[in-house]
Amino acid sequence: MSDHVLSSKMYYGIWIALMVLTVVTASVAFIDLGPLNTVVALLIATCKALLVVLFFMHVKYTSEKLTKLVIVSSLFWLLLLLFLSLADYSTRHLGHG
Amino acid sequence: MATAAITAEREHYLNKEYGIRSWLLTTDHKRIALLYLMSITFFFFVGGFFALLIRLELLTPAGDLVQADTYNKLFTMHGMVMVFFFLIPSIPAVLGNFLVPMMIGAKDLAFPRINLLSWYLYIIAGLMMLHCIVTGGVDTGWTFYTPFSTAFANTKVIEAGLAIFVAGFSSILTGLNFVVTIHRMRAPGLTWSRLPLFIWAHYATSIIQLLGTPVLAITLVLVVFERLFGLGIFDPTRGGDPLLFQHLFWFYSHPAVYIMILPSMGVVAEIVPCFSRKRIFGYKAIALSSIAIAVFGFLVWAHHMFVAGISLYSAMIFSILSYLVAVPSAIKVFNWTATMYKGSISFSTPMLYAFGFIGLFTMGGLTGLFLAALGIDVHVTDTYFVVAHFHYIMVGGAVMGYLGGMHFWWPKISGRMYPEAWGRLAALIVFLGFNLTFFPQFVLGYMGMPRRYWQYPAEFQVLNVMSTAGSTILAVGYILPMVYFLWSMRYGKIADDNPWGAAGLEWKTASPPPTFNFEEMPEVTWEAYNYDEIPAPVEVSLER
Amino acid sequence: MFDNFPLWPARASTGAGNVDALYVFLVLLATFMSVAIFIMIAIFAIRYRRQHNRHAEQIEGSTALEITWSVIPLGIFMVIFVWGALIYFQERTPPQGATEIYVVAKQWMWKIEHPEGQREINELHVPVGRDIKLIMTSQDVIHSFYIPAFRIKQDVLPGRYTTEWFRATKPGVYHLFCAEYCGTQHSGMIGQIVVMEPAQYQAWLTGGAASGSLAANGQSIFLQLGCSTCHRMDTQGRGPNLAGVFGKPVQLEDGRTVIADENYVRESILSPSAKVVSGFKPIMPVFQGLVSEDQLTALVEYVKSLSPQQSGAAGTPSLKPAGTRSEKE
Amino acid sequence: MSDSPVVVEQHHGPELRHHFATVEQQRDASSLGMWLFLATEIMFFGGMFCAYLIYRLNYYNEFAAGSRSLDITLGTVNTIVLICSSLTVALGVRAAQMGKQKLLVILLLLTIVFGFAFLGIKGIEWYDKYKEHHIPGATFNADDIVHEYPQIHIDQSHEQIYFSLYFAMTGLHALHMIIGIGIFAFLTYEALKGKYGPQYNTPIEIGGLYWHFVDIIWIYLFPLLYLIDRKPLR
Repeated sequence: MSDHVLSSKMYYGIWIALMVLTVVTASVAFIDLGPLNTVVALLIATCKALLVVLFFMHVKYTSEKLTKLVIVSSLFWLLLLLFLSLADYSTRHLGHG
Repeated sequence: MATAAITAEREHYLNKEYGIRSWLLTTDHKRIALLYLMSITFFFFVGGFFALLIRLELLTPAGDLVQADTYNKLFTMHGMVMVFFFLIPSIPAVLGNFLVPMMIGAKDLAFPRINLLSWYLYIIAGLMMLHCIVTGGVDTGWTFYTPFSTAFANTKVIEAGLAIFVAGFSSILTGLNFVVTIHRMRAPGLTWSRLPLFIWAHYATSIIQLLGTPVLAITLVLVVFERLFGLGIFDPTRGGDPLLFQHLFWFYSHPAVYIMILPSMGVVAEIVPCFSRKRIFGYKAIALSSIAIAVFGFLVWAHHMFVAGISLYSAMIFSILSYLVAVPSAIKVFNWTATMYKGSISFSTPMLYAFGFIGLFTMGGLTGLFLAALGIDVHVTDTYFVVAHFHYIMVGGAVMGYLGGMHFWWPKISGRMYPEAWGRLAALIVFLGFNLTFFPQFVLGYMGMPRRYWQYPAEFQVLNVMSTAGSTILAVGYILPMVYFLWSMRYGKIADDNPWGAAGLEWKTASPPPTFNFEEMPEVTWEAYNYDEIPAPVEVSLER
Repeated sequence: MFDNFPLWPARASTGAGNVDALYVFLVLLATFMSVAIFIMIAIFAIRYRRQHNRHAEQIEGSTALEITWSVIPLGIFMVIFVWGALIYFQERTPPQGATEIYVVAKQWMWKIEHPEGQREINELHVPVGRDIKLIMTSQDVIHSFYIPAFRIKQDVLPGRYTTEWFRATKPGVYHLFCAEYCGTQHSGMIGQIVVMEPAQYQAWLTGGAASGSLAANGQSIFLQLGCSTCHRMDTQGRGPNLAGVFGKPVQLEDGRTVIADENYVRESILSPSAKVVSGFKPIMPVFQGLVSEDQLTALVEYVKSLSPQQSGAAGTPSLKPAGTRSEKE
Repeated sequence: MSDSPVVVEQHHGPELRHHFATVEQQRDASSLGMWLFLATEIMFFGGMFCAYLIYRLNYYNEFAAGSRSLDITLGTVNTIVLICSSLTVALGVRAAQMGKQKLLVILLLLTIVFGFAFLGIKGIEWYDKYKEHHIPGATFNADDIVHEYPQIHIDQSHEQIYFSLYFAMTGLHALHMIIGIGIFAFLTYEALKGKYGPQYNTPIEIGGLYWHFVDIIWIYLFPLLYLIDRKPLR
């Protein structure tokens, strides 16, 4: 696992990146990008989440494949829930009451 | 528990410490397994009592034994108690708890204190459920369908929901413990391809517990919030969609069926090779099919909703996916059967239960094909056909496997043999009673008798009488083992360390095992189910 | 009431035969498979029972065999899927020109309204040989309209319409059950489907004390509630002219297009601002809680009657353009 | 437990539990356990994300208007507070690894302070909602929102669904924060006793994983709840 200690500079770097992204996402929301607003907001959120997972939670530095497997499979299951539910909701208007 | 006669020579987990504290504060997985055994047995008989009352009410077409409201509470609490307080913890929390560390050559589960915590959570949940039952009960059906449960039922929905929430927490912690233990605590040399199939089955089960249960938890939380604060997420009068509740509910509750049946399949995969003296046929296929069932099981939930008002197209998607999950189940059945080919087959009690399991699970699985077929499902869903189908899976499958496993490992757990003749008799009674109870319900269902009916048209009576008659036989079949298991703890023959000549690490230690399972930590150099290398034992005699 | 064979439900609709055919196929298949497995187990158990002079022969597995018994079932499963899906598609696609009957469910009774104005409770009279489409909604919890003799069932939901259809083939009296648990008297929420010869049915229709057709009822409610002050039969009204609207695509304020089907009309009455027609202001008052399900049914039927060519053939669903949302609730 | 017949007390600290062979095995097990727990947490919040997704697609106007009625300044500040707390947690793990006991305690305390700050700000926001009658239930009233945006069509009951999800999501997130503060209070107590150092810091590490996870949930809740539609109205 994360036996080697990471430098504190890197932690500050990640922190600054997270702060900047927060300000960016709050400001971009006021610009009209059409449907892209949602996309951008979620992309930035995902970038922030990735930074936290990879660096603060040390996933980038772990030799353990299992941790990554756990993360990926839980996200996969979440997407199963979302997409298969949407499969119903997005096709209901096609009729057949 | 154990008597002084045998404890003089050897110390083991049962006689190491005495007193109530040594049990209630234990972190020994074997003792926790016994705590679970006692608590789930209690709930099994509570649920069974409700079942008998239901069957008695249905003896006549008129609603004459109990009031309609009482009847509704009976089937609701029968479902909740049996599903959440018996079936889901049954094999994992009792046999799994006892055996998983031993089968992989570990001293204990990875988190012994969390293991104890999960038993306490179960007990808290159980007490909440009991309190709910004695102070008025709940009448929503175990499915909690909205808006009935949120806006119309005036029974103890919140309490029942919270009880199941807590029980779910307990189930999650058990699953988490198993996954970590299986990954991190295996004995040297015990590679994944050498793991007993019981372990594979529990691994798959744990995946479902970990990823499915939280969705049920949040769904119940939302139902509780809706009742307490009037949120309106599932309330159609305020723009909510009651079908969203059903989607979220079945996302857990369909895979939950596999939480019940997969461990049972694991038990059968241990019993069949042992009593056939054979390596298991197609180890890899059975192992991977457990994982496949765990994954595919999450893709099929809306087949419970074909007439609920979901879109035509999503119904078709879920129907075709439902057939995918049938394939790994079919593989298992064929491979177990093939394992017996050219074996040396013994008719000991555990094997009789395994026969029963294979037969009844096959019928339950095949009638599942009916329900996944859209056109048939429209007619038979919400009728007794469904009731019969899931009892074939959950009682014919899961409970048969559980009883088979209890007999198979009882010598290891208690250090005593149960009376073999009584064991075989009970297995036969359970099999006959079960079929008499539930087979007529398939016919009733196709004739159109809806489920959860307190009174019914007269032409359904003959079949209902058969079913009720069967249920009393079934009750005898379930009480018998409890009686002779208790009897055997004092009077049973002392068991050898390995009375069945079985493979597997749990048989390489003493019966009952010492507190840390092994006197010497094992190292595995052999493949699983090496029955070609183990001599068959002398047949257990039928005396007594 | 029932056939002589008491273990089989009556078969009294055009669709029932199809369901029975697949069911019989599945019963044969399941019996064959179960018996095959049982016989195999029995043969192995007896032929290879434990004897002192014989040892087990070790067989590790056979990939060819395992693939065979995975692929063949999968093939059979796909046949069942297609067969079942075809029946389901048919069951959920009401034919053009079906007679539309409204069903309102409540704890614990079925209220039924014929287009001619006849009202029934827990009874539904229909003629033989005519396509009947049921348009159903619930006032409280989820119910399910189940006619075993027709092999059809559909949950009845609060807050929206669901439909099912049938064509009866045999006169008689058949069970109507509520199949979705709905509270104390769930098992009492039953009734009868009375299938009659067309002539008798006509007599029954005229014999009853009909209070004007459903659409006419709707019209009087329409006037009573003052809808007609805005929804005028010309282009001068503050609301859209409703003539000829039903079943057609409607352009909305926010650019979307929806089909004006039963659920859209229903939603537009209860929650008018949700989908405002392009070019109009959201000034219509909300009628949620002000009109009963019965009145709502009549209003929908009235709006429908303003589009004669659409009436009785409401919105052939498969023709609806993609990308619209009409069943919001 | 310590008087087990098989385990000869090996030369390891008291933190190694009897049933593990090595400290590494124990730490790997704990870490995997926490990751699996986080996986269940994803599915727990996942149920609400699913409800959110479906209602947002159907009731976009109400969701956008509800989102506008939230205080974006407080929301952003709260995001920043949580990010800062994540930094102190990450630095805390590092301090433990390096054996800097004092620094560790300070960083843990800072984390707790940030945690309370977040909850305080959240409380202010909820109180505002209470004053505006935007709490779902009998007293819910969104007239102000309806009047504020005459140009879009807002259904009060659909607006209530937005606020139902808002309170369910932020409420359960806040509950996780409270549990996190409890965990960190315990860790601080243990750290004060000097329990953690380069040899043994697993509790700090897995406690940190939990805290970061709660932070990530907020990272998603912030745009999903506050930033649905902030652009100028047409």
